[in-house]
Amino acid sequence: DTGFGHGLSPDTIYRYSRHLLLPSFGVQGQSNLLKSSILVVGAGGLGSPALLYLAACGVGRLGIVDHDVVELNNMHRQVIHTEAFIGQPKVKSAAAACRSINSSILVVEHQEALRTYNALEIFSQYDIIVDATDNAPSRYMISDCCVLLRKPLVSGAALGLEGQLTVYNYKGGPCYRCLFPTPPPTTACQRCADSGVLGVVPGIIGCLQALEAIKIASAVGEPLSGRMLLFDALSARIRIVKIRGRSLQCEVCGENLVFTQKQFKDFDYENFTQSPLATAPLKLNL
Amino acid sequence: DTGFGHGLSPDTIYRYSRHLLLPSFGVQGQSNLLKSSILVVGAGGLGSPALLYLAACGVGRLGIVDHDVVELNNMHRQVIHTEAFIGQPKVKSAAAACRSINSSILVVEHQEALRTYNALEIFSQYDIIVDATDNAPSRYMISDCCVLLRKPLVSGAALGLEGQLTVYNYKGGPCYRCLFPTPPPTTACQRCADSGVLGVVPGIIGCLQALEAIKIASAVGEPLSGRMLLFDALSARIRIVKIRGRSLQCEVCGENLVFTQKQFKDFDYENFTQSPLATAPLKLNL
Amino acid sequence: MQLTLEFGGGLELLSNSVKIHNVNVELKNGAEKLTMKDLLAWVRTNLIKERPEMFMKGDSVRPGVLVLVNDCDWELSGQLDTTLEEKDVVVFISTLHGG
Amino acid sequence: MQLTLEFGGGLELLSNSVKIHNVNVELKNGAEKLTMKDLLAWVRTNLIKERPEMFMKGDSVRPGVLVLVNDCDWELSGQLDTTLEEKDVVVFISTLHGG
Ligand SMILES: [Zn+2]
Ligand SMILES: [Zn+2]
Repeated sequence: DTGFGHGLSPDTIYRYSRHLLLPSFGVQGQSNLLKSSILVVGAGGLGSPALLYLAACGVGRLGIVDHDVVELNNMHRQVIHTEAFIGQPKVKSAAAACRSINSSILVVEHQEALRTYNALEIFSQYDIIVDATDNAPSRYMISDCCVLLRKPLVSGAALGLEGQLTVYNYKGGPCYRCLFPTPPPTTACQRCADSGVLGVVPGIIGCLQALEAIKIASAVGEPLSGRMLLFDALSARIRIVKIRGRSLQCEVCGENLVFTQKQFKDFDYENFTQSPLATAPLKLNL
Repeated sequence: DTGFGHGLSPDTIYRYSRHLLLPSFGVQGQSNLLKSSILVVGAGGLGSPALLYLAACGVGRLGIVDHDVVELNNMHRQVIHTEAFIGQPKVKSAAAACRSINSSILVVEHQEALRTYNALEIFSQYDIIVDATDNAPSRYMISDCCVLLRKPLVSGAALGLEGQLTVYNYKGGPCYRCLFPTPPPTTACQRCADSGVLGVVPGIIGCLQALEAIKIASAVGEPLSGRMLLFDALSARIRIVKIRGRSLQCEVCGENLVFTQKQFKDFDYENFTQSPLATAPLKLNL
Repeated sequence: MQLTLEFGGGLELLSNSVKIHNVNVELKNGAEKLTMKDLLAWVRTNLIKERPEMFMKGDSVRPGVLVLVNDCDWELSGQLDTTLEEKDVVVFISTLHGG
Repeated sequence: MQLTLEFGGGLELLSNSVKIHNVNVELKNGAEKLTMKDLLAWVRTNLIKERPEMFMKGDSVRPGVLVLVNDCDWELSGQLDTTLEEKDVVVFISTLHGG
């Protein structure tokens, strides 16, 4: 029997043999992965390792949204991009890398900025969303869109020598706004471009995002929902803490479900967070 | 001043600008990295992300030892290799990938099996050793060689859905034999080829190995010495535990320093562990 | 009362870049217990060296700061009314947005 | 005595693939304390369902198994003589070699 009754081709069996050998993952887990679709928003520091591992593991349809181009000062952490792609769209570069390690999956390029006018349409094509962006308004917009479309959201962040990871909107768990109903003051919203990041820190968080997405897609293991991982690279300390559940008062996912797709499309996330959706240019004032 | 007094070229400053912006890393940390040399033993599941991030971050001289060739059933986790390199040496493939993301560092290819007759000579060319191998005799051999040459050893392992990480032989800390003076029974020594591994698990551990190597090379932060990280992917649980210190009775690093380079060269690690240094072919008996 | 206070996500910059503080917080005269509200006031007075508006808003923490008492979100233990006990570990961490 | 026992690195396969066991271990008649030596004998009898030689060797664990009492290597607390207390967490983990 070449497919163990699951219709896997001999090449597929050979490629994923180490997954198939895992009793707790096995043919069922791999079949689930092959049938799943995952969207990674952002092909930067977090998106690079997340995309590499999601492509390698056999996610059937892998989408990438980004509107940036590859720059030399990305290369210290965005390991999916090669120097040959400097000046070219990150989506194109990342998709080429994904295809070069796994030609048997479908990689979909969304070479555009994610905004309220296209987010619903793009997200609706995928089972799971991975937030690999670098700014506060995008994080609110992505979470709200996931709530509206009932998609689980794997959210990672990294800055300096620290990282954070959790899964939102998964099986009755909290959304981003349940935790952060009010945006922080803009002075607290540093991003990588402003204040630096040790390249391997988003590497670690991005890999952990891939793992959480794989667990949800394959229906294996306990996703990090209702819990948050806090990583401190300098001291090599990791905490996994228990966080609040869904809030009945949440303005987006709470009891009074008044937040509509129309409202989403009209919502001004930049004004809400007082922070821009597009990356600011680097200022190096050492 | 283009180099902040540290002789960094404008291109270097631009490439690593996010590192330079980090107050706790900065120009000094980056300068230390650029002057350092790191050897990664094994360009497989652990070595892939470790090499990508060590190349990207600007380790001045990066060595790779491996004697395997790239196979299709590696691709689910060994994300440094592309399908185009199937059948070619992993060292060649991994070195090409490292150079493509950072042409400004020196990548050294050691396309040979690591054995007692060449280990001392290869290791002596590097400041820090990263153990990214997949078998027990290699782990004893690499640790013993690091003790003889007084090199810190960043040791990672992954199997199934679990991973482990620690730093050996660092500033008076324990070596591998201090923890494991007697090899385990061979029936307990499963390796990836025998029993499967979820691809992203070595991804996470390999990234963490890169981080520990970067911390040692840049002299920033507290390396994971005298502590061990235990990772369980399925339940998303991570423990960092305190482990024993250097053992005075250790046969290699203990008080009675009787273990010589001559003895190392003559030591039969396969016989000691009753386990082969070369990877066994895959047996898929589902 | 012996407590361990930790600051992360950039909040450590407000207290001389020190992340972990082992502190001894005295109960106020006549008080029988120490609550998170009391602790925040104590932290504001004793540890925050600059830009207190980056740490607090009103008598609570500013938006975007998670508070964890013994690795558990303070929303689950009563927020400002949470009663602290000897050797508790309280973490203040700012949410990150970078990537 | 209430204890949490965890098995990892493949050792869980010896106890029906269950990683975490919340157990109640009775002190032996006349005994005043429970040591790791007692606990190992108890585990051997009550939890290990197959291939006991993969868990123990003599009256200790086999080579390649790390034992952690409250996240601390048992070599630091007296190995077999370590005295256990109520609610202690004991981890048995086999070292991994894969990559
Ligand atoms: Zn909500
Ligand atoms: Zn030793």
